[in-house]
Amino acid sequence: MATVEDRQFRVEPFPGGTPGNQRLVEEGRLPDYDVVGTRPIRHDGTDKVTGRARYGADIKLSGLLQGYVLRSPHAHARIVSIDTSKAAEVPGVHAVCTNADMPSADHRAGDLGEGIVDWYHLNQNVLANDKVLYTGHAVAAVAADSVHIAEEAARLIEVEYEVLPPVLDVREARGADAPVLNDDVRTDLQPAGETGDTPTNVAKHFHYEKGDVDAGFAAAELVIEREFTTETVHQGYIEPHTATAFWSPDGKITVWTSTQGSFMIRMQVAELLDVPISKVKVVPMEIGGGFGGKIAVYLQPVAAVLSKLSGRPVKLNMDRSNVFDATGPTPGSYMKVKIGVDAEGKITAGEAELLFEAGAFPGSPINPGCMCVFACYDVPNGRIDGYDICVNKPRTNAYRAPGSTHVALATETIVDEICEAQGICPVEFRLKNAVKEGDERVDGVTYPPVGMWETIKAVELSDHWQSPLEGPNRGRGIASGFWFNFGGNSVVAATVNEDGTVSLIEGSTDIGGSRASVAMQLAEILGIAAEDVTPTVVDTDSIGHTDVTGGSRTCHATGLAAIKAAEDIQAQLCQRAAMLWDVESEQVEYGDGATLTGPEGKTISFQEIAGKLTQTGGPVVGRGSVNADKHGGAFGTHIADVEVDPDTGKVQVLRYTVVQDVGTAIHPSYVEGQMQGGAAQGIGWALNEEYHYGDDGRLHNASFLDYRIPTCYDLPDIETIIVEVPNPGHPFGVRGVGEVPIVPPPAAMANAIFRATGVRMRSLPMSPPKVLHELLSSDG
Amino acid sequence: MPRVHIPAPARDLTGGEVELELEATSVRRLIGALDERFPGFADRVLEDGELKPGLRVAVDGHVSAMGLLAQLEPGSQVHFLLAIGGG
Amino acid sequence: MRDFEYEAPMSLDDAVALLSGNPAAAKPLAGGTDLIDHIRTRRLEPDLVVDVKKIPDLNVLEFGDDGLRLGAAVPCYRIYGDPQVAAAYSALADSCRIIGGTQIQSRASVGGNLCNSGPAADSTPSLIALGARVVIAGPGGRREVAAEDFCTGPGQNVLESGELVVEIVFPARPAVGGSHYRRFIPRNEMDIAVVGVGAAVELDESGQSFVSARIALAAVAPTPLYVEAAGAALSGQPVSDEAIAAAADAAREAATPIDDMRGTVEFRKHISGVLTDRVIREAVARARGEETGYRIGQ
Amino acid sequence: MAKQRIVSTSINGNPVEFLAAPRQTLLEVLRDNLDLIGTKEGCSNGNCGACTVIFNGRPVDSCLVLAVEAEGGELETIEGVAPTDGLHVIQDAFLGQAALQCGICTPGFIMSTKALLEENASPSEDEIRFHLAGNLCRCTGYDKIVRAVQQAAEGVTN
Repeated sequence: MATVEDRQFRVEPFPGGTPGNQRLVEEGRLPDYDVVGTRPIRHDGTDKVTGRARYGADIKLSGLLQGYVLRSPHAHARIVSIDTSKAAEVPGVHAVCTNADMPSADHRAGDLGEGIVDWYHLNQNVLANDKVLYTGHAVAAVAADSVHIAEEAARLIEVEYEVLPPVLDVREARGADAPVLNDDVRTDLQPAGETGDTPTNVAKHFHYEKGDVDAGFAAAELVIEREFTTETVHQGYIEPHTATAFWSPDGKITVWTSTQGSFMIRMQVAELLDVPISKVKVVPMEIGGGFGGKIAVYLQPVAAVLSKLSGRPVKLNMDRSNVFDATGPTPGSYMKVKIGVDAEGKITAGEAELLFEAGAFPGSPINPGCMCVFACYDVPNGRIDGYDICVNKPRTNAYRAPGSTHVALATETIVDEICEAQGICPVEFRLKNAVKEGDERVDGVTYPPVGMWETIKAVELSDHWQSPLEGPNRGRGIASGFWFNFGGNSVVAATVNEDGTVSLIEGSTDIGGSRASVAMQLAEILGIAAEDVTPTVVDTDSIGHTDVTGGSRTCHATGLAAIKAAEDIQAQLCQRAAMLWDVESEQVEYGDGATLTGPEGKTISFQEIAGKLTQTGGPVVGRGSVNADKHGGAFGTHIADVEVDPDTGKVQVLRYTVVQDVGTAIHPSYVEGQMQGGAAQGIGWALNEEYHYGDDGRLHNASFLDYRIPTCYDLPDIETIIVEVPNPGHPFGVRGVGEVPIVPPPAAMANAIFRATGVRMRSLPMSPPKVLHELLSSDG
Repeated sequence: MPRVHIPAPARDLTGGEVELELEATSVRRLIGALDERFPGFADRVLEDGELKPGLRVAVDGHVSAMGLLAQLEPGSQVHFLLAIGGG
Repeated sequence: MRDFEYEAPMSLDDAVALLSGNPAAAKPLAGGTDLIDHIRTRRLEPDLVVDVKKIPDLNVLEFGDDGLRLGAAVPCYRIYGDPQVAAAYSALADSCRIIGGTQIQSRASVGGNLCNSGPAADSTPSLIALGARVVIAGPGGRREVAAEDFCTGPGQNVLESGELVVEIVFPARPAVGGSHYRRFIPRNEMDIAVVGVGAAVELDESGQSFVSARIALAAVAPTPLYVEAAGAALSGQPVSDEAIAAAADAAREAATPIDDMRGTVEFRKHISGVLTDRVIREAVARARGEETGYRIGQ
Repeated sequence: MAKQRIVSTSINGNPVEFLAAPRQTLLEVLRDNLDLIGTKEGCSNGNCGACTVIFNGRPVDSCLVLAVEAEGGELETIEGVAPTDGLHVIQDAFLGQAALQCGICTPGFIMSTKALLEENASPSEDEIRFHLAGNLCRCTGYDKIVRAVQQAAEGVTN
């Protein structure tokens, strides 16, 4: 078999896109599908462009009360007492609750599929009764006839605090003198290590080691070690968190909410309220963005408790400042990374020390950070230590490829420094060091077939890379990134309708077009049009357990479930045709063009047999249930052209290209959209996004005015090159797309800024004051 | 025989051994065999007879949905990993 | 949101009566883009909101040989949408184009921006540079103050209880004159000025020398800052790098910014000079009728 | 508590009277009193544009308008954009260009686009990006939104 280097590639427009939407094609290898790879109108699209789609806050119920959550003004304090009596007396108030109205929780670990949660910590995060650990930490809630009455009443709740000093920086928080946030936290050495015995803010220490690190560095011709910092950033979804709950007299709780995973909400609500999961029904509304931030519960259990106390349905909405103050941003970090290379530019060793903010309670994405830091390259010797450290900020949560963006800043800028020092082209260096099938990561896992090398090849062949960048103060940078993607539990049920269409129900909430990509996979198998499938996202009583829409798993795993459901339909229809023709079902084949063929040239179309279900045994329902474990990791490489204003330090993005291996693009428009959207978030993280805290631990920029996500006037067109190295674990080769594109931008931008100015930025965000400071320092 | 990768924090138990071949047909049996050879290993990965919360087993590079029940082939590669949450 | 009463008087006298009848707890509402948010977040706690948009006097937009009359409630879009105003008072139009986004500009008024009296207000430096005067009505009748004398501190101004701003009057522009406002923000739009600079210059007939100039800065002091010395550095000088640099130095010297999340002292001082330089050059180019390729945000 | 007022207005071409307390924003009244839930709340302080409606011909953030200010005014919301027999050319363009992912910002973008194209039927890309800067989208990176507005502009002009 020819080595990858001998294969012939070209970059060309991806059919149906704009000129900026391209793909890498290998000569002689083009996928051949009817539906996969086309761009149908998404099924939920009309509702969403006409305002008819119902999002979390859009639910209306008779007798609905509105609630308001009272939040801590302090970053760190012990709650001495809470007196709600005055609030309860306000006319129009129907219920007031505190943590005391929830069942008490103990320190047990709950497994949410993609991670674990300590139920006591979650209970305290939802409504604190012991300590408040960040400004905005919820302490009480009111339900009333209107949100205005609820707010006025909540202001009458008297909370006595014993204010404690806050700690906001990871390096300070792990020091011996730091105030300890949670006296139950001990350092847990993982994987498979021992647990410490003294109270600390350092909740976890991950340690990975491979080969002989010292020998690896000794063999290096060049060793570069650098320190990096990043600030806390938020996912910034446009829809604030919202939850509506009704606790029926029969003990059944119904929760209407916007979430990435209705079954995860069900599990958390059931556990926190100490009711069986069968008593909780979660109705997922349309979700206005999540990016990892809408998995944990905040308002849902509180709304349920208020409903129980009032006997009425209760709606709780966060406002934007609540979202910034008190949901789950992704951590700020401190990182020290060292890489050695030999004279030929091959990496000989890597070492990393990574400190991530957990926020108020343990649980930062430090472990994936550890596993991603050297994931793009063949690193023969490596040592990685990562620490999960509590600080007085909101409990952090996943944000798109959690942990990977941080570490890519470190690794990818050091790689760029190595290229500069050794006079190697950054593309050549990456082609030489890129991981391939069979390479082993520092954590010991060996790669199946992956497309890192192909993304670099696509960069090399791209118009962007081949077009010279001219002009003063301009520079071009590239950077790569990795994410594991995920499989997990998904269920699809698909009913064949008499008119030859299929109604598909699924448990995956649709954040970015997954109804379409799941329906398309079913349509491809059945040989029908995507438009002939009607996908619907249903509640937790109506379908089997389906994991979150996150981790780039939905198109892969729910897609697999849809494929299985389609195959189930095929098998059942073959039986029905056999009955019609009086032959054995083994003699019937479900062939191309949605046609069933039998002996002696008998044929019947899908449409025709769909009309004959009643007389052949009744309706046909295809069933697909998976716990997928053959997901394929994915790589992306981005090219950024920037211009830096030498007098202000302001960085403008001139041109930007996202190259990514997605396995197979089911709906290229939404694949491109994920690549573009992830890149835009990464550019925001790179340039301006950060939580600004005062020394007192108060967040100063809890608004979209001063938490500066990019506007459309800040960004150029974002070009895309889809690379399709199929995942052998999926019939169409789907890997997943959503996570990876946020990973490379900060490093790509930092490298571009260096090429424009000669200044290396090692601290995010690379905001004008910081860039200008470096420019002025380097001049003199 | 299946090969098991010993996580770095557990190499204190294995005397620095990184990779071992052990006779076992399932992950549960593999852990039993490891514990027999390196007493204390099971305590590092199990709690109440189940994998510790959040701990996962990867077989041949794929986190197995079956956990302790995952079947092993003679050439299987086994890793202990932590669950990874995506965005 | 806090409870309040609402009135929408049709006349100036009625508005003054309402405001002075409830001086501590009444607030005028023009565009509402600051006021409504401030009530929601409890930065302001009025019992009465007086909507002044229906008062004809506050909706005047009159351009003439002797200058410009701008009613206090005229929304931004009407200002930059008037070709004569935008050409003659281009600094004012520049300000109005960047206050919030399009939606905000449909409502927000220059009068409201002024009365909000934020140090970073985008239109106030333009008013100062263009030599505008603020016409105030109140229980004691009418009075006028110069734009640079209006603000007295962050969120504070010369308005006495019961008074409101009726209009802002601008002198006629010189034959060879140009003006410009720009701000430095981290994004290209939708931000609060880290530093803002407004400048109006008058050149001689040849376009080669400054006759006079007025320069004002935002976000570098407790109030919008009129920097007389910067204008003085230009007046009577040939248009030259040296003169412009001297004005920029004067602006940098005059700036007394604070460290906050939007910028450091070091950064704001530096940017004050950089922006003053750029703004003067743009104003000069406009006075000469030259194209510069200026793009908002850069 | 302040007395509720009767507000007479026109919404999407139909005369509408509603009761509103002075402290209720137009956004709140549209959504809670009038069931026009297509107008979305993203930030409630005029920084995201999700609640954009057209008020007397101008795009405004309805979170920064008091409902009582609508007295005698004309409002257009996302619910009134599509003709009875199909979709508006802007809505078609957003669908065709896949210019939405989660869709929560989409009504606001469509209202702002409508206002833009009524004022300037053939905007440049720079003009589109500048005009829409008051509408935040966190999913798309804006590229496909800009394409959709360009496609809609062609549809409006042709």
